[in-house]
Amino acid sequence: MMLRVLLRKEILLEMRSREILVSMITFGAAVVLLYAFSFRPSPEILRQFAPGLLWTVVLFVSVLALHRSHSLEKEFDAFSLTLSAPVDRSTLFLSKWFGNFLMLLISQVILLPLFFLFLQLPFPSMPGAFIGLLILVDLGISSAGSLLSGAVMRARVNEFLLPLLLFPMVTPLMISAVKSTAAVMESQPFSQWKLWLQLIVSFIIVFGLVGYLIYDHVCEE
Amino acid sequence: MTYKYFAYFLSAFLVIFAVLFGWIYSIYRREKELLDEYRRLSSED
Amino acid sequence: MMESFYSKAGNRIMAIAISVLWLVVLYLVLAVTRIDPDQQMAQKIFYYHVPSAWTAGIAFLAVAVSGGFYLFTQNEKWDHLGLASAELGTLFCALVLITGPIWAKPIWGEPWSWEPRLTTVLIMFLIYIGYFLLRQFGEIGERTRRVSAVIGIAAFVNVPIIYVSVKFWSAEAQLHPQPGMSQQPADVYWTFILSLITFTLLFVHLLRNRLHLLKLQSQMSRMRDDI
Amino acid sequence: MLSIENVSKRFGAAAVLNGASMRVGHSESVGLVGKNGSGKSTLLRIVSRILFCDGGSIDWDGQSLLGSDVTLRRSLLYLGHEPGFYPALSASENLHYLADLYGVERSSALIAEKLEEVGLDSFRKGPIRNYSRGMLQRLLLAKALMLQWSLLLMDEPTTGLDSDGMELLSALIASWRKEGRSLLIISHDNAWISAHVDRMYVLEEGKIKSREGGMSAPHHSDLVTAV
Repeated sequence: MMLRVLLRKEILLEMRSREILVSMITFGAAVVLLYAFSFRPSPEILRQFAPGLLWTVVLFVSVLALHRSHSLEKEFDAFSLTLSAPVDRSTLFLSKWFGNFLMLLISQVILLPLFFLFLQLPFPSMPGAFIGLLILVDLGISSAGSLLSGAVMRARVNEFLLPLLLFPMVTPLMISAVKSTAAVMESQPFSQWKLWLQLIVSFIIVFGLVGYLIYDHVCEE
Repeated sequence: MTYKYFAYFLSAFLVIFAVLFGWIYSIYRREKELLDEYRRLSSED
Repeated sequence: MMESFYSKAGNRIMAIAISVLWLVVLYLVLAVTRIDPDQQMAQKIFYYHVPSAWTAGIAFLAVAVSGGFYLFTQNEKWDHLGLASAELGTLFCALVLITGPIWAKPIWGEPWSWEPRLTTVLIMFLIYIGYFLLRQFGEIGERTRRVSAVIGIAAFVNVPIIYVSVKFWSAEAQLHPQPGMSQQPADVYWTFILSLITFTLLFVHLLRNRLHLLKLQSQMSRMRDDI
Repeated sequence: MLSIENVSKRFGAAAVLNGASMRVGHSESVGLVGKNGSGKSTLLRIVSRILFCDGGSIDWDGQSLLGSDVTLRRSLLYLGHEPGFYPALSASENLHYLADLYGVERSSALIAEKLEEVGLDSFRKGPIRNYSRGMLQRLLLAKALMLQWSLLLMDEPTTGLDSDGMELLSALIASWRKEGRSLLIISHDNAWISAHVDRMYVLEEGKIKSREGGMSAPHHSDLVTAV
């Protein structure tokens, strides 16, 4: 119930300002263009690189949403409205998590076609598996990212601390994402990339749980 | 019995030794500074 | 009331005991343990490399545990334990990252390979660099302590996932020796165990030294407050 | 009854609150004054659980407000010195969200009515980012009108208000007092605050000193030195 209220606020805020999605999409498109200009070798080589390029774009873009999701709470001291209300902080974490997840997903709806179009790559032959993977990895990035962005929101240099803490923290997720995306793009059987999927799911569970349990200690003022 | 690769072992050992002693020394210096300041402050009282 | 760490006799004795152990280990490593026919002296880096990794592991566990205790008790001493362990853990992590390539240069022919354990240690090292930057740039206070406790916990629960992922990521690069210690001959085994003990004792000693300094620092800042 | 016992809070090296204790009884209006930076706002934010305290206890009718049980918080309402609304949303959207958070009725007609009561009905739409200080203060009053509460915590409620706004504020405070609700008001304006409270506390060096009076405050010179 309360989760719905909080989530609706996150979405309403974005609908009114549009700053997160606009910045994510323009930045993401710029990176994709840059890749297209810098890597113009033979298509086979690019196809090998594609999963890695794809996930670096996603990770770079996600930092914008993750950072903004907590820094917008600082304007007008708006966070105090939610913090002083009878709201469970764990629910607050879930709302940040799913809110960020939604931003990632929406930005990808636009960025992914651009990625495949500009880099002249064929869309993965198993679209269902590919999209499923995308959803899971987005859930993973936003779980760890929401916790960390909440943690550093009051630090002086939070815009650079966030990627600094986030990138090493999500390396296992990124490795699994790249590996499994490569497998999906080459239409390998599920048994070949089952392990990577398990790793992604355990990452989501671990960080979802840690965030749910200790977000209360993180968010203050 | 030859001591092939001895230089590699020696450099690894010296690095460990230097890093650890550098650390101990830096702690010692910081402690000394604090204690000096403490003595200065308490003698002023 | 404010005294130097080595003014206590117990700490002096401990320092001397560790130094003696250190020399004994060095003697055993140089003169007693057998020489590997292929790797020769380079193999002996192992007696320092593995205990360093082990110490870093204990240290990071200590960071996570004291982080948990700090969140629940708000007692400053847990924060001190967490910070001191994180510093020492990163220090030993650095030793692992330096000695690893020194060994790998002659044996693998190249100093760095994306080998799972090396990679895990490197990632942990990077996470803790972030931890210190947070402590540096966050304001000094309760909030920063709380947040670093959270980072310490998150970093540690991440270790198994990192390890498994890098292990299968570069499965072809698994050159890292996997010695089963119990099958080793007695000279190798006991030298290794003694080195492990020496490093553990050294870690505890350095930790207590650092904690003592942290205590002095917070006493001092209270004193500056009063004046 | 709100009882604050021995609350302490440090920001880095500086102790802002150092064992502050005070009480606000049922249907009582209490003022809290003190110099700039004496920790008045910090104390109010701790009571509202926006900030954590380092030590001490805060109870509402014998139950701790510091735990994770949030249902108790329904009885308290915090009106901060900063607006505490989302600047990108309009006045009615902010109030909608607020009503949902506290689980009270939230029809558009009701919200329009509350906004009219505080004189903001013509600014209902459009983001509040461009509101003046006084308008934001009026919006905070609408917040208090929207919700059911037994204790209102107000931090400098007069900031930016014009003379109409001041009258509105005084009228609202008077009616709330008549209804028997409790108020805890922070202000630097002694003349204004003493007209609206039964009792007054002074916050000095992190501790709270009690001053009797309010309406009949005879210790004006004392208060002036305290401010």
